[in-house]
Amino acid sequence: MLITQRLSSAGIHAVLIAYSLLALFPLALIVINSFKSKKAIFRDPTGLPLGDNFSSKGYDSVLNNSDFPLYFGNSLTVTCVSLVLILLLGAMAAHALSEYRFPGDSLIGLYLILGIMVPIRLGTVALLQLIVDLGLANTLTALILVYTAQGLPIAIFIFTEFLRSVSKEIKDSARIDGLSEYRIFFEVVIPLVRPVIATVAVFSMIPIWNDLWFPLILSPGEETRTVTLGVQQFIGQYTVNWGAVLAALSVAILPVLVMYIIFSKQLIRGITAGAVKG
Amino acid sequence: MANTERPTHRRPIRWYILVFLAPATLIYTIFAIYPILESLRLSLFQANENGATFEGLANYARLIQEPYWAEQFWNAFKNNVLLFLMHMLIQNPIALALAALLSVPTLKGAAVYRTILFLPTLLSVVVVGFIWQLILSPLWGVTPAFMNFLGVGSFFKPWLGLESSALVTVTLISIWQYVGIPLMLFYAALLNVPEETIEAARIDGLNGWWIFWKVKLPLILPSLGLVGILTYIGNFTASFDLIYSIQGGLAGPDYSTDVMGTFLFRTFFGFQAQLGDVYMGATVASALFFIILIGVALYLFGVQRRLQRYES
Amino acid sequence: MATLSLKGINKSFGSVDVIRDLSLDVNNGEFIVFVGPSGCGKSTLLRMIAGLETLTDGAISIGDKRVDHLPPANRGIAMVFQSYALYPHKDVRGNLGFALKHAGIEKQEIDKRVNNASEILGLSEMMERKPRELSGGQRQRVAIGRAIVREPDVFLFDEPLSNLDAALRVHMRIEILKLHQRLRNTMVYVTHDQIEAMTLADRIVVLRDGRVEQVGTPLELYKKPVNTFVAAFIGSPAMNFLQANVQDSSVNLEGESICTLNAKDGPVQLGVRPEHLVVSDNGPFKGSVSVFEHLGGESFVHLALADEQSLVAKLDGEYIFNPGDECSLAIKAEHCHVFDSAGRNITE
Amino acid sequence: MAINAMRSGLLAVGMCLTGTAAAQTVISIESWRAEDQAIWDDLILPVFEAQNPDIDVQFKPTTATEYNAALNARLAGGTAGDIITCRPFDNALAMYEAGSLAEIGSIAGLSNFSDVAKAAWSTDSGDAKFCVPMASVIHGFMYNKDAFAELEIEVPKTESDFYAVLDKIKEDGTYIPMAMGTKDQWEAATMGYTNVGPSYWAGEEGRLALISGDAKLTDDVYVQVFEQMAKWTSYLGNGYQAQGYTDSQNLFTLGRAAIYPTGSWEITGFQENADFELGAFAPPRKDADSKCYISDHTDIGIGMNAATENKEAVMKFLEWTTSAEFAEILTNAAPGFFSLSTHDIKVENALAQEFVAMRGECEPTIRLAHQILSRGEPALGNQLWTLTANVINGSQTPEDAAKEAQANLDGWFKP
Repeated sequence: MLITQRLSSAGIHAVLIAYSLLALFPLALIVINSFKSKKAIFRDPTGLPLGDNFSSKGYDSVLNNSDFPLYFGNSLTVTCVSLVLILLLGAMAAHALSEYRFPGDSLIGLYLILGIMVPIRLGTVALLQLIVDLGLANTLTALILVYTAQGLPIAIFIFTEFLRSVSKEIKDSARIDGLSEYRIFFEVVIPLVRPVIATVAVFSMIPIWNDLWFPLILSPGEETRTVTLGVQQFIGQYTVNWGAVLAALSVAILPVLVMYIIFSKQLIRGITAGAVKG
Repeated sequence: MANTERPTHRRPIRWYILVFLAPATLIYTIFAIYPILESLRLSLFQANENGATFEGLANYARLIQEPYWAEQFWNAFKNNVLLFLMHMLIQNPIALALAALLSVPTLKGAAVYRTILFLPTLLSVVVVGFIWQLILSPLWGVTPAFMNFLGVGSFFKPWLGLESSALVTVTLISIWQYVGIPLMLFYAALLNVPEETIEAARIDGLNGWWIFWKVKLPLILPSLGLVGILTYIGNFTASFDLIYSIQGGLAGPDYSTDVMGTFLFRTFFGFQAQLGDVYMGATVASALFFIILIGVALYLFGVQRRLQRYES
Repeated sequence: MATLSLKGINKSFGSVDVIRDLSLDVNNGEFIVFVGPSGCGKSTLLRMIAGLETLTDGAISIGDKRVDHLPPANRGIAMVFQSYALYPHKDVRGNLGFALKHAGIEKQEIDKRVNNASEILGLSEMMERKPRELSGGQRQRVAIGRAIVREPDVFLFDEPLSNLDAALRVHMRIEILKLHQRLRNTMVYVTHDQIEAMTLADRIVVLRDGRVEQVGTPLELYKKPVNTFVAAFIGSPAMNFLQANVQDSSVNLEGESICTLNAKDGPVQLGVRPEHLVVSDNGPFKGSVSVFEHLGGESFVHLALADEQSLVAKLDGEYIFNPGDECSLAIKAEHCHVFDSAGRNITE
Repeated sequence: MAINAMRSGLLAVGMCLTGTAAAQTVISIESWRAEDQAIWDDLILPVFEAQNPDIDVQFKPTTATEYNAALNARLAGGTAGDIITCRPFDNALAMYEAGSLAEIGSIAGLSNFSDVAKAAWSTDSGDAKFCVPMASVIHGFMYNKDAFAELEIEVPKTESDFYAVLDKIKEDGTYIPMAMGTKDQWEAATMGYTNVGPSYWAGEEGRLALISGDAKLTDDVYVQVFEQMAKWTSYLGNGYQAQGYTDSQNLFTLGRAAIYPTGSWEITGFQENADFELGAFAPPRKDADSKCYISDHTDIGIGMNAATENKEAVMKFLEWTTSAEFAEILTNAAPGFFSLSTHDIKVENALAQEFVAMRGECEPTIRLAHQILSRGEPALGNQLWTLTANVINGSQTPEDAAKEAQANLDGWFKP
């Protein structure tokens, strides 16, 4: 009932539809142009992929490239395993921080969320050295570990804020019911944090899925390429195969889009549940 | 009662706390903190014939004194500040306005709008950079045709290529992509404003507009603060990807879109003819770290405290 | 079914002492209530009995068994929490049976106990519902049911009714009372609400700043509070305290003698319960009515006394006053409480 | 200890997985030429592998813009490939001095290269050599033959011809005279400044004079080049300030621009995309009497990662890259990248032949800023990018730009 007195409901819809068009138009252009030849893209960027304009060459070069399923698999593996680790380890740490008082607890809490502020990219050289020393160069494990480290601070921050707002009595109740601290975490806390899992997942997933930097440095090998890195083969020094780039990236949007739609409802509920309050 | 009868009341060591904390702390320390600390350490060294020698804060002195470095540093810093201000003054008000509209309880299809408005956030910068360059290009006619259609074609300029407008244009693209995040946070905060408070305000005779300004806005101030600090951090860390993919490593024209991120990238890894310098790179990285730290500290100890008074 | 004994309990958080050298014996089947203002340590004490907090010093025994080093589940207790603490992801049946299932009790036995509890509490209709689909009172019932199925030696209640609205609170209070009469278990109940304490308790423990102020039956506390703190805490509306003087073994207010007291001359505090005051033309408490509240069967008169002290009286419903009316009240000497300057009850 | 044990354990596992590891040595090539993947995989490497069945060579390019950063990080981390494609002069020299590139002077086939070619990948004294010269690229102009025929214009030979042609195209209005933008900066510097510059500073003479300190960038001959750039502005397309390199390419191949200042490296891409006939001409000479100069830039070399564990196989491969066989495959598989060797190679591509023909008429030189002048900070190479773009954009006068470049160079460079 906020601005209804000023703007009729139709007015609100008009504004939202206008902004939605602004959000969708470039997206539509991406998809439209992914079905066109390079020449058609530039000759007529807004034209629909019909008649002469139509070309599935982009998709052909992506889908017929036998490596792309592998790249997709790699991206999915890295993203999913990292997500699970971020969610599990983040929730464990957040549980410890919000549930127990122990010496240095607030210091450790501060330490663990410090990473929100600093991009790990700043430490690339030392990180690569470390990965090599551990014998993890050119493995998906390297990426998973780095993304987990990168995603943990925000996850811990959101989970801790949320768990602090949840009544402690339920855990006490479980203790009286005879559950060990570990089982309390898995049987009581995990179901409790379910509303914010979506929030954490969406915030962590996007940068992992779209990252180009760490695959390039840590795991550029043929076997471990991710989609974003795989797309780079279409970007030459002087010639760029834009049709293929757009096709590959259009396809690459799908998994995140699906995950987002799955999480979307929970996302708002999670934020609303007090997870991300000041 | 004899003392000897009493068992000691010292609590047994609570290993489970360690078990819960250790995995996250270990991975985070090894793969995030250690590499960054290593960078901080490198900033105290300089390369010479026999490897590198400890130089204390000499690199920092160079960064802010030697004209070559200082010019780039302050230019990038200035652009970052501008970027931050523009995000605060454009992105966040747009996000707030959209969130306010979305949170109108009688609105139909809010979920659809929400999904659409968040979509750009899911995209990778490679494709965002490409598509906006295509749209704004003076050559391929998307924007010029649109503006001609509206009858304002003569106002078209190659915005991305002009020193006066490149930074603003990049900022607007960034806003287009990332407005979804503050939008979600504001939206959630607005949903949390109790209906009774609003009803009370209506009984006090406030209309919708004033209810928003006088009641809802103060109540969601904490999330305004959070969005502010997230904008601040993102402005220093995430701005790199977009600017690099649209304007390239030299952040043209004439460094007018250069930010700390692109400056750092060039310094650390080198760029074309420029050779990489890990030590100066580490110095820029550390300077960036301290700038972010100062901002966050100001937020935590100044802004947040004041804001939270509204919570109760 | 067991006794509960606390011996020399101490608890400190860092340098703050929350419980100081507290000892108490609770009889088998007794309903004991801890009351006190917030921060008095009553919840901490209950949580120590439950095993959720460690002791700094002292011993707790349930029956003959020393329990203070045992984990909560092995102490033979069950606890009902203020926020109900139901598992949101389990339905009512799942919530009721959770502890038993975890303890490895046979399914048949679990079903029997769960069904029994749900019958006692009238939950049978809603066994498949999730907690978020229940009303506050129903949730509280499930929480109590969860305690019942465990068949504990001692029930612990931590302000179980304070999240309910007034009508429901009265209703649930009676349910708990009935439950106690039916089960005859030892129950320890924490509240800051003196009405709950008075109505439920066999014995009340009044706590302040981690110390026991007084232990006794509700009537003992009402009639013989050891100090002004207990006197003020028990009874509603609260006892009036007036500055008075002892002169020649008589307690005087504005020159009029109220009762006798064998003490040396000097200032004392006179405690007068509102319900003991009666209208009397020549009563010693004279003043003008500042506020008059009529409740139908009874009424409250707020009186401004001549020496700027004020007084509340609970009168029969037949009296009607208007603000500004003059009024004088009297009290029987045996209803007077007299406290010394330190607050100790020195009534004879 | 533990780490080493783990590492050898993983190595062992890795060996088992590759299976044939015992029989074959696998070596990989780092490169920025992502678009050459097919050429290497299908044309070049099979020939070498057929002759050396015990060696498996893999071509692993990184996007050109990230190449230096990614390669340096991988070198530091020890995960870089065995063979490294070298950028010329200071960039590769720095890698050699940092110990990343090995000395490869022992390769016999190096005698197949001229001293000029080898200079790009040798220390200043010439004592140590760290990359085998591979290919050069020639700057020049490409034009739309159909458009020229339509407007009845001749290929320009001199500066005045050149502007006459441009004026004519502009007047006609069908075509944008010249496809070039300033958004990517390097385009302006490489396609403009470096392309026509040698005609003014007299090629090698002017370049070496800067290095020896006998000349300054503020001297007339260098300022003149900036002045030319300022003159170009009026022949560029609308909104050239926001026109990137890809835009320029498309503008030209879609037939909307008549002339494209560029170099031989575009041949493959343009011949694939353009529907019209392409021609090439050399940068115009100053006037009819003066000599003609081209930038025949030593662009790509190939060297050995000093940390490689397959030194023998790498050396074998590098030796092979000095052969006539390699030179021939490369020249004709990647037309426009001309072998730097002295082998007599027949260039088959007609457009490439036009570029090679320029070598006969004009004096060759290399890009102005690549040798020595980009060794300090700020590097002259990057300076020229920004300054050229500024001059064309009109935000700096040619004199200012020259002054700034020289001042910055003076900041660190001692001739």
